[in-house]
Amino acid sequence: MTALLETRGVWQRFGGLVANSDVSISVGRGEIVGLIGPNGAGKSTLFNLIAGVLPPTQGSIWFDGEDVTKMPAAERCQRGVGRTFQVVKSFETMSVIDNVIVGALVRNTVMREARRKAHEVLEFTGLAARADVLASDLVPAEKRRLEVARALATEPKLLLLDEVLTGLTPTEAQTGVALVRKVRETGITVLMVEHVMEIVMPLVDRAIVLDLGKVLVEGKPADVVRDPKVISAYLGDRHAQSA
Amino acid sequence: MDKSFTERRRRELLVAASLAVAAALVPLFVKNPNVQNIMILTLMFGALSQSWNILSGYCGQISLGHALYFGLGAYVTTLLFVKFGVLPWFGMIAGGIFCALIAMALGYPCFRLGGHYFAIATIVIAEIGLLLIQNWEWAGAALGIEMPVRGDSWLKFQFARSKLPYFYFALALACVAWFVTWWLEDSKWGYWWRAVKDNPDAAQSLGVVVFDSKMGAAAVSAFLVAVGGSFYAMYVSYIDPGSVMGFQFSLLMALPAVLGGIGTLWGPLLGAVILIPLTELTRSYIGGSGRGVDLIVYGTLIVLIALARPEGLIGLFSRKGATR
Amino acid sequence: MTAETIIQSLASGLLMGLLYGLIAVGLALIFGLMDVVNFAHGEFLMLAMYVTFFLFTFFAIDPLLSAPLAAAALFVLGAAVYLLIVRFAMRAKANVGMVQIFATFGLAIVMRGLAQLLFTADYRSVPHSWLGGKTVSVAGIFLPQPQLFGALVAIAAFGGLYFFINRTDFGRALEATREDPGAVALVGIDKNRVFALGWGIGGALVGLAGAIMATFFYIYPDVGASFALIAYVTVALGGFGSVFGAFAGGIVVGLVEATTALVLPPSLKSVGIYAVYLLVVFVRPRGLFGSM
Amino acid sequence: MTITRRDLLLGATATAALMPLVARAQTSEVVIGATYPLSGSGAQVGVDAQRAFETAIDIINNDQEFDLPLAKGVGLPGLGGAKIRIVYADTQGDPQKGRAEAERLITQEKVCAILGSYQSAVAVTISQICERYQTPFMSADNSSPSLHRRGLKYYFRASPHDEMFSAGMFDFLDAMKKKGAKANTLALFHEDTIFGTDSANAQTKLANERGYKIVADIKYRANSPSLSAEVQQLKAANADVLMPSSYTTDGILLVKTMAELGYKPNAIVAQAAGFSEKALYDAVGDKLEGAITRGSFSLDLAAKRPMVGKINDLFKAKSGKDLNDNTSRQFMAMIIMADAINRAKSTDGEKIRDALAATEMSGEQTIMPWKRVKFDEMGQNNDADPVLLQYIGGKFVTIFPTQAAVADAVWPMK
Repeated sequence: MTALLETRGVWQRFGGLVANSDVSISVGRGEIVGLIGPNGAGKSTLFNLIAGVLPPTQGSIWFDGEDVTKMPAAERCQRGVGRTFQVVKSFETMSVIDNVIVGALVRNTVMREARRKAHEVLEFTGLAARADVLASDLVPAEKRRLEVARALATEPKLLLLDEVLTGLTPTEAQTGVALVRKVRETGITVLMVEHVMEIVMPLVDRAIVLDLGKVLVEGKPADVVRDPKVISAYLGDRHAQSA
Repeated sequence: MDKSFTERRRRELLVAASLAVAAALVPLFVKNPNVQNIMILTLMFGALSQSWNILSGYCGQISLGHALYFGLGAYVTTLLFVKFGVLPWFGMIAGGIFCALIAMALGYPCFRLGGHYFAIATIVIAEIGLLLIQNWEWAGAALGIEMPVRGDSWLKFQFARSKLPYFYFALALACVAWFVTWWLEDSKWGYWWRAVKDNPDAAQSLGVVVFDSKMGAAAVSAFLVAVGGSFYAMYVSYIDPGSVMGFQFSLLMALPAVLGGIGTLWGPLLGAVILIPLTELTRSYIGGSGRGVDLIVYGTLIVLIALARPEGLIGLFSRKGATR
Repeated sequence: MTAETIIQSLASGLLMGLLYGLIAVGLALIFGLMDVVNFAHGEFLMLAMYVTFFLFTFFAIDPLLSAPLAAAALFVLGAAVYLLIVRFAMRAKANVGMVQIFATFGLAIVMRGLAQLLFTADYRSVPHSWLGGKTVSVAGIFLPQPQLFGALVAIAAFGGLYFFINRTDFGRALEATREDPGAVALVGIDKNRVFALGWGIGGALVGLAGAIMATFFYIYPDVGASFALIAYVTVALGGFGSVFGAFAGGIVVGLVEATTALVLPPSLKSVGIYAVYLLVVFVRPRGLFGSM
Repeated sequence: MTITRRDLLLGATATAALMPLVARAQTSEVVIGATYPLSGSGAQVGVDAQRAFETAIDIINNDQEFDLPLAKGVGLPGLGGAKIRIVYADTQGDPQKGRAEAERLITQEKVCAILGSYQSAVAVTISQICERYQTPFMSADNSSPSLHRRGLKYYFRASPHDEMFSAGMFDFLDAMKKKGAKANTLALFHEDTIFGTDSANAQTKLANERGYKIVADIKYRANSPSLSAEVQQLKAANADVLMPSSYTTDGILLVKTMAELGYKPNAIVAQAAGFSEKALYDAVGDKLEGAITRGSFSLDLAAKRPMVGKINDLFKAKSGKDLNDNTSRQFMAMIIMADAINRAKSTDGEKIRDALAATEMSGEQTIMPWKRVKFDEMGQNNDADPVLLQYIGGKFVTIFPTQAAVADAVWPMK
């Protein structure tokens, strides 16, 4: 069986800056994969390339056996790629349920169906009680969950989570972790980007560490954490931050 | 499964129907042509603003050049009638379709522009249209075109004194514009538009084709505005470039929606009901002095409403309405 | 079409363009500062022209001398408009842009009405002034002194503005507030004071423009309308928020206006301006120098 | 449909049957409407028009020693001394608003006739409404020739239209040429409005007919921020005669720009409008010494007809200005309308219309240099001759036609 997602020799340059160089990763069906790395490692760029925000300078991206390198984001969503945003991008003037309906409309053309689907997802993500609240009135943790709910409503095969657990209180993070597990149980493949290793390691089946735009290490979380290259990358990073 | 939602939708429809029936009965009691004229203009601008609201309120693409579609609608209908004898009823549809196509053709390059750049682009495109017609001899240029008025006729939609046919047409137009908005509000398009307005990036990630959304909104909006322009041409039975395509029309279309509540179902009508009689009455009863007092009163009220109810007057009625 | 005609067109266009830049730069400054388009900008210009006219008529002060007074008057007006109107229009939760457009649009109508009430609808003009009607002739090319002087003031104003924004404490406060109004509050800068100052300076600049305009243009309550759209296009062409862009935009508008009239009927010359604006933004969606 | 008919019937009955009774029995007041731009860019003309109408009403309503219809005695004798009251409406120069205001004046203010309207586009819709309500409309100062050619029964215009004006201008040019003046090439400079287009069309036609060469035909956008490109083209063409059709604003800018670009035309023969406004000469009079404009009115008439001077004084007391091209025509429109109402002995629209159609007023009974006032079947007075005035030493001097002239034309201008 082929991988659900594959990047083949992907490069991304912004002017003289190389954000990704020759990145080849793959995510199998049903996996939870963590994409980690220090600040500026090129995680977000790679994430955006996969989501279809912009095409890579070089290389190709394959999803579900199809070359999607040049496919715009909206079409990838229709193919089954769902995503969240690092900086939450709710539809602020719309209610929670309406936010989710936008996502549900990808697979449901009849409004009543879309609405039912949206309610299901809200139930699933624990936001049902907040259905009629304006998105702008949600607390940050709820907004994160709304992002996940919206993406789930598109019934994705692959869910891309961009630092959904960062910046949450420990309790909120716990709820978040539980939600991601629940998502995987429904058979959805998850690729999550996190900056802080401690949060994701217990959750993921496999971790890919990026540093300076390249894949540094790839493997089981337990192995990755112990890898000296990873430790030095992260320590260096912390060093740089404190300076 | 979502009872409160279905109920609200039904209630909205019910309220609208009752209002329409009530409005339809008004001319039975109000015979004064001046008041009838104000009611016609109110309904017309309500309908226009409702149509403007689809592109600018729901989809968030602020257009200050909708006078282009208004004027083109008026011109297509009038020219077809005067030059080729095409009845205004067909001319109206032709004008609508023509403007929907123009809106999409213009949208193709313009929808890449953001915020104020887009708004200014709409203004200058409308101005270009105005200048071209102003210099186009065949279309009457600056002299304009007068509809030959030859007695009452439903076929030609001409009535010498009676304002009732115009009133009911304007009412129908307002109802159609409202109903289209209502219907689209709970459709894929309605959700797409609001998503595009709030956050195009997020919308895209959820499968919304942002460009198509804007094109759809532009086409619907332009079509309805053009029909409004056709109506205006028949009602006034004389058009010239400045009086149907001037910048003031673009503002007059936006103003009711902004004052009533932009991007809301009821805002444009509410705004028109307040604004148009205000405009007409200040001009009629204070403007005769020739000292600009009418402008002062009118302008002050706009400023006060904008400051006191920045989210629109609809906020006075319901919290929900203000935010939908 | 002779070479002389072309050179004269370009020269006239350049001078007029710098003046457009001066008229528009206040608009650009205010927009850059707080994302607000002032729809009463043309009426600010109208008022500045009236101030100049009345100072000339009643006190025989030449527009050249009254220009600072007009600037001062408009500074006060600009700051007052911010403090009394725009500040409140900014409180809107949604569609702030539209709300302030219409608040300032309402203001524009009020100002026109007030002008008609107080100054009557009569057409006025400053018949004699040090600059008015005089012209410098170089090798058969005529450079009218009012526009020539306007161009110099425009260049000086641009230089001054550049210095003010980049070299003074208040300018830096302005810039900081523009970048992050929330953060400056933390370091003790009063956002409202900075914004009011920005509006004041924007007003003062259009005040200068008005004083110069008064030497060669007619004055009546609706005169601002002739310049408002040109000013908006100028600012957008240069790139919203870019002070330099407003000047570049002004020059482009002036030159395009002058050259379009060489090839198209003059009644269509603004079509040239509009077409160039569209071309520019289709290629560069943020105008020539817009960065945001 | 039935409602429509009933409305029409009701309207007709009300006006045709009831009104005259009411009028004869107890009208102490005759209401006339005036539709003008009272705000916006044409406001100045509208405000001046108010003063002109008030002057006329003063003369009609009070006992005055002028040889004008209705000057002597109080009010309208034909209606038992009823006085005239005028109601103003602001059109803001917009056809739709003009239409709405005309309808309001007729139905609500019960005016029996309407005068208007400065902008010809607004006159189109006002006259339409007047036709529908069988209420006479008189163009006091609209000069578009198309207005009276629409087959309207209730439309009247006592003053000349652009074709008559332009013919007068070309008669003058012909006469000048005969005297050996250099006037072979013309430069037309006109705004892109109805007024400018009509004027230019008439001038182009006449120029072709009478063998003049148009070396520049410049149509410009009204109220442009700059006219330098236009003036350059005029300068390059360097015609013998510059013929501007511009309102005050553009007129001022035109003259200033000409001076700035070093263009001194050989002669200016203007289609009035801005070139008959005091404001223009206040602004740029020093550069217009010797400029010629056509006009409907000339204060020089005061020498032959002393009442012209006295009426001018009355008007000046109200407005602080001398009567000009517009205000004199507005004044006359009121007098002619009042005269017709008086002869109709009724405020019924149809009767007034018939009385208007039967108007026969000699030129001496007006303040204008006209032969007489008599309307043709389209409602146009063809015996209103324009005059040509030259601006000399700070005032206008009549130079053409010969019978009205008080001086010879100075040609070329200084």
